Amino acid sequence: MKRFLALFRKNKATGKRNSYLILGCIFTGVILLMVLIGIFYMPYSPTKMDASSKLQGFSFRHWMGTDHMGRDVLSRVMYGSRVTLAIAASTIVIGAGLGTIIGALTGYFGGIFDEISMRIIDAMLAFPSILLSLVFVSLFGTGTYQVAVALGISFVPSFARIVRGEFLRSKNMDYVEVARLQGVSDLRIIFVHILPNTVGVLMSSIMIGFNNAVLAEAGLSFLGIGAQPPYASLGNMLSDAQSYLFNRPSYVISIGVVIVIMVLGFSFLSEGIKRISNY
Amino acid sequence: MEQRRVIQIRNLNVYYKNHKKTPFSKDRMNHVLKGVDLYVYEGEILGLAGESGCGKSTLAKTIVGMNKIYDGVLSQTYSDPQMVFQDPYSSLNPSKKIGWLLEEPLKSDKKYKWTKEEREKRVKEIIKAVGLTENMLDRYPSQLSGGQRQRISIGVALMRNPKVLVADEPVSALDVTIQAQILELLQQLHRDMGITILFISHDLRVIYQICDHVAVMKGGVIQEYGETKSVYKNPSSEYTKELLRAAGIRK
Amino acid sequence: MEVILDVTDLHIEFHDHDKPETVVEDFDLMLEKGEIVGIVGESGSGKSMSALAIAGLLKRHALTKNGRIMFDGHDLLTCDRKILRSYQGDEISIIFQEPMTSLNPVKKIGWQVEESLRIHHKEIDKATRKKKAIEMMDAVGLREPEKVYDMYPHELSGGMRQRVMIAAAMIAEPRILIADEPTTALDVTIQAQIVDLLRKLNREKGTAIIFISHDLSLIRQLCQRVIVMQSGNIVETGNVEEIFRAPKMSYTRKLIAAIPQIDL
Amino acid sequence: MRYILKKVLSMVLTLFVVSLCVFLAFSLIPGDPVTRMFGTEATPELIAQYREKMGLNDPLLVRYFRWFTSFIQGDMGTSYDYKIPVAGMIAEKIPITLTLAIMSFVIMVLISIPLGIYIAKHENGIMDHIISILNQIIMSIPPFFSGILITFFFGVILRVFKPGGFVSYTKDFGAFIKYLILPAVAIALPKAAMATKLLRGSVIEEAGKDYTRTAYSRGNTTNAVLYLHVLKNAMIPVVTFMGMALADMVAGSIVIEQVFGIPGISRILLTSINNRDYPVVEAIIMGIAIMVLVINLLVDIIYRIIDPRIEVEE
Repeated sequence: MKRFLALFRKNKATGKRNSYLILGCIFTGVILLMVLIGIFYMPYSPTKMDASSKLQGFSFRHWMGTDHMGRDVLSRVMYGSRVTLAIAASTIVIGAGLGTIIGALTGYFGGIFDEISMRIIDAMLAFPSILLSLVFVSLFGTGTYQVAVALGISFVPSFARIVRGEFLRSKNMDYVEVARLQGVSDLRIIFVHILPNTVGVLMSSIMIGFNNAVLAEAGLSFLGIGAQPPYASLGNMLSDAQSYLFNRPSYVISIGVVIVIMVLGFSFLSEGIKRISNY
Repeated sequence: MEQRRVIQIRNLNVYYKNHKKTPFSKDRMNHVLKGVDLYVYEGEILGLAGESGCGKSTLAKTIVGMNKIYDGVLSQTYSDPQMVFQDPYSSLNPSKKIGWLLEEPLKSDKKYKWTKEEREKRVKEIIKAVGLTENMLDRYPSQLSGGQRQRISIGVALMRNPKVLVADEPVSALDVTIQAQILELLQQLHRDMGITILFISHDLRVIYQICDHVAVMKGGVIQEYGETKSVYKNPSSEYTKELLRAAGIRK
Repeated sequence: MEVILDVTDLHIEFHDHDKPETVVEDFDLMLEKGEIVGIVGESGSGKSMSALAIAGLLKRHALTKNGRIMFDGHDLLTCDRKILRSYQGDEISIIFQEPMTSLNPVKKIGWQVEESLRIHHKEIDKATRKKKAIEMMDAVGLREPEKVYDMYPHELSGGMRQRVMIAAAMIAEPRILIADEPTTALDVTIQAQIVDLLRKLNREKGTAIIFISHDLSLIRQLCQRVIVMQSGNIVETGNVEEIFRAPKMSYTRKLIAAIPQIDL
Repeated sequence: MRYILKKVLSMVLTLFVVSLCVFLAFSLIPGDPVTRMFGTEATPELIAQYREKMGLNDPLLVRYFRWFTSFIQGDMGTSYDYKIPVAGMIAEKIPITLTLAIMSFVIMVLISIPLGIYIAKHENGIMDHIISILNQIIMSIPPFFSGILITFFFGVILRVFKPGGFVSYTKDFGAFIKYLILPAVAIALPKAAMATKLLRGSVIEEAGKDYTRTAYSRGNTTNAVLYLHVLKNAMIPVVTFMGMALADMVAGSIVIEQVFGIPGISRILLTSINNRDYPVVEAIIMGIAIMVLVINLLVDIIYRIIDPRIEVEE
């Protein structure tokens, strides 16, 4: 615990503070806190319309104002962030999970299975990620779960590639040869000997991947694919709000800022973690 | 006394796939070992000398069974030969503690099921045998010096009490004074445990110091074999002469 | 004899960790014209740091340097960078341990060999430059120099790359060549050839050589004088044969003892 | 030459796999295309008749080869909804999307290369810190939000830009380009930030390598070392990234076209995804995949020019 707190203080030797880590914790903390509170308590129901109070600005009653149907924006943001985070998290679980297993097995064993799966992965990587998820969405249909699965699958190739690369590099390292010589089974070599050594690379790609997932989900729901009205994720709300850019710019900007803080928080956090060793 | 041959190699040929293959060329195989004949006698240290690319590491890998595709005869009296590698930095898994690394060969021992107590006892025995103390067991490889790591690598190889040890350039990556200590350790283990060692090196001086017999290899062929002292005194092949000259041993 | 390089009280200290770390302390070296001096020591002895300091290659931040490195009336530690640069490659050259990484992978061999001429002798035209480069490559024993001229580093073997490094270092006929473990990464027979080549260049061109190695027996083959270093300090210095015969310090004795003795 | 040949072959192979995957994916999803075409008017006889006519009763692979050969001949099928050839529908939209992507690419290159070199050269300087933080922020703004911010700033506050005032390239090419500048900036900004960061890191890494020390030892100035030695090596990963970025920009313009009301392929793509108008979706996906693969091929060729180490290897 003491060592953990020391990460936030000034380094005695260099006199520098890991400001990326601090900002990352603050931003991520704010978003997580908002989502957590939202699970137990929201000021208004996110779907309750009120024709008498449309497009109001910031006020004490509605901290972030109201939208074009008179719904409370703060409550909707609380709900929308939850949806966005949940989709991003399941994307990473599917993408990194499957990707790691495929990458580890193909990288370690090689052979015909490797050739085939690499061809398919190359073909998938030939598509920009947003297009790939659009393809899957058009196959599975629109909706929250469909988008989560579509994004998850479209993230598999890049994780598989990274992990496969690590395994290709590791599988001929001396320590693996030593283990093989001792008769350690292949699966144990893969998951007990080699995998822990890829954790660094894997963690940083998960951090980056999580950000990409948030951005991709926001992009898809901005295009109207994903969570369906009246429930909405952040991208969806932004798309709605764009129409009222001239009437109430603060509506659009406040939602955009929430997305930016969410992404920025994670990217500062990952940058900060990367820098821990340097401070 | 007629000494027993623990490894007999006759007419051993190994081909490697050429990784730089081009779609239109036919020559896809590299002939790495070309009809190697070699005997290793029980309880000796046999030196295998040669420059990079001569096939000495391939021979080592074939003997310990890491290279399963070969033709020719390779018969061994004892199963489960172990190997020590050149680079003490890459031969220990960086994410595991020393104690774990030493214990692993016992967990995967197919001949005997070691209990936890037995494993711990053996780990302590070996760490002492390679000249280190028990407080090393809780450390990671990155916290050790090159010489200490090489001691651990030797320890890992010795855990299951092998009769044959193949050491592939075990001191080449070390500083000279450390080199001397590791050589001393190998000689001591050889004496105390009666292990047969195949010692591979490019350094003819080191081979002279610890080996009973020496085989000189070039281009996948054993150029010369004999008792170390007599080979150094009266080398018969041109290549051995050149090597000795380059090392400053012969004028 | 004429002294061409005079290093006195060289002191190098690193500052990139919590505590400042002294890597070289009180290093002295007097180099005479055309001689070969060896510096021997294990890793961390400061031998490479001293060499880099003489070649003017230590970075300017995160470390302090004290003492004097006098060459041609200038102190290379404190003089203007312009003056230092005018010597680098022209009067003082250096070759390194790893011929694999010391050459620029994306530039042709010829371009790299000629570089010092291009920088320091702008009066030489392109055709002459190429002619000189090919002559030099021939002199260091590269076969078919015209062909090698248009090749890239990855197409050459380790020994050939080290020859290219030497050709590039020698092309402007410097007064001093610093060889920082030039043979450590090479096979023994190639090693012997490179040592022969250095001896030949020293004899024919009169270039003084500072030869750095961890291998005392190699230094014995090439050098007249040797400096023994351990953890940043000079332990012993003197004639190689005398040191072999009667080492004064215990560390030198240990180093000599670590060389396996051959008594044929 | 053999290298290029090999890369072309590999591209064709990948294209083949891509087309097979796309075709299979869209053939195997539930729902009968004929029923989908006629909607409620479909009668069993009509369905049977059209199935026969469209060759839907043939084996999958036969249908694939028929689809693939007609596709490369320019016949991409007929839209279910509009009942017109797909090729014609997307042919007039592609120049818009492609222009937008190329403009974004140029903007990215113009910003990131000088900036990356500058901050690498002044590593840990004040500008390095400011730009690094700015980069991190810009990378976190999704392009559609920066598009909205740009519209707001230039359209609502400065009034120099008329949102929705798109001019077709057939009418006035100059006005067309002018309208696309701001959308292109919105697409380019995050990519430029990433490229700057990558180039900075790459230059710093290369500057620490042994050959840089060799270059200094021959009396090169810092600038000579940077421009003659380091830069070409440092560009190798950046070229790869920029190739990927160009491919992403083609796809990224889909979102930005929505924001700025640009009638590129995005509108047709989204409508057809929502309406399950599969021939259109297939054609657009294949079209983008071909563009991406051609870009990859170009990157591989440039790569080969920069880095002589790349041989024909497997």
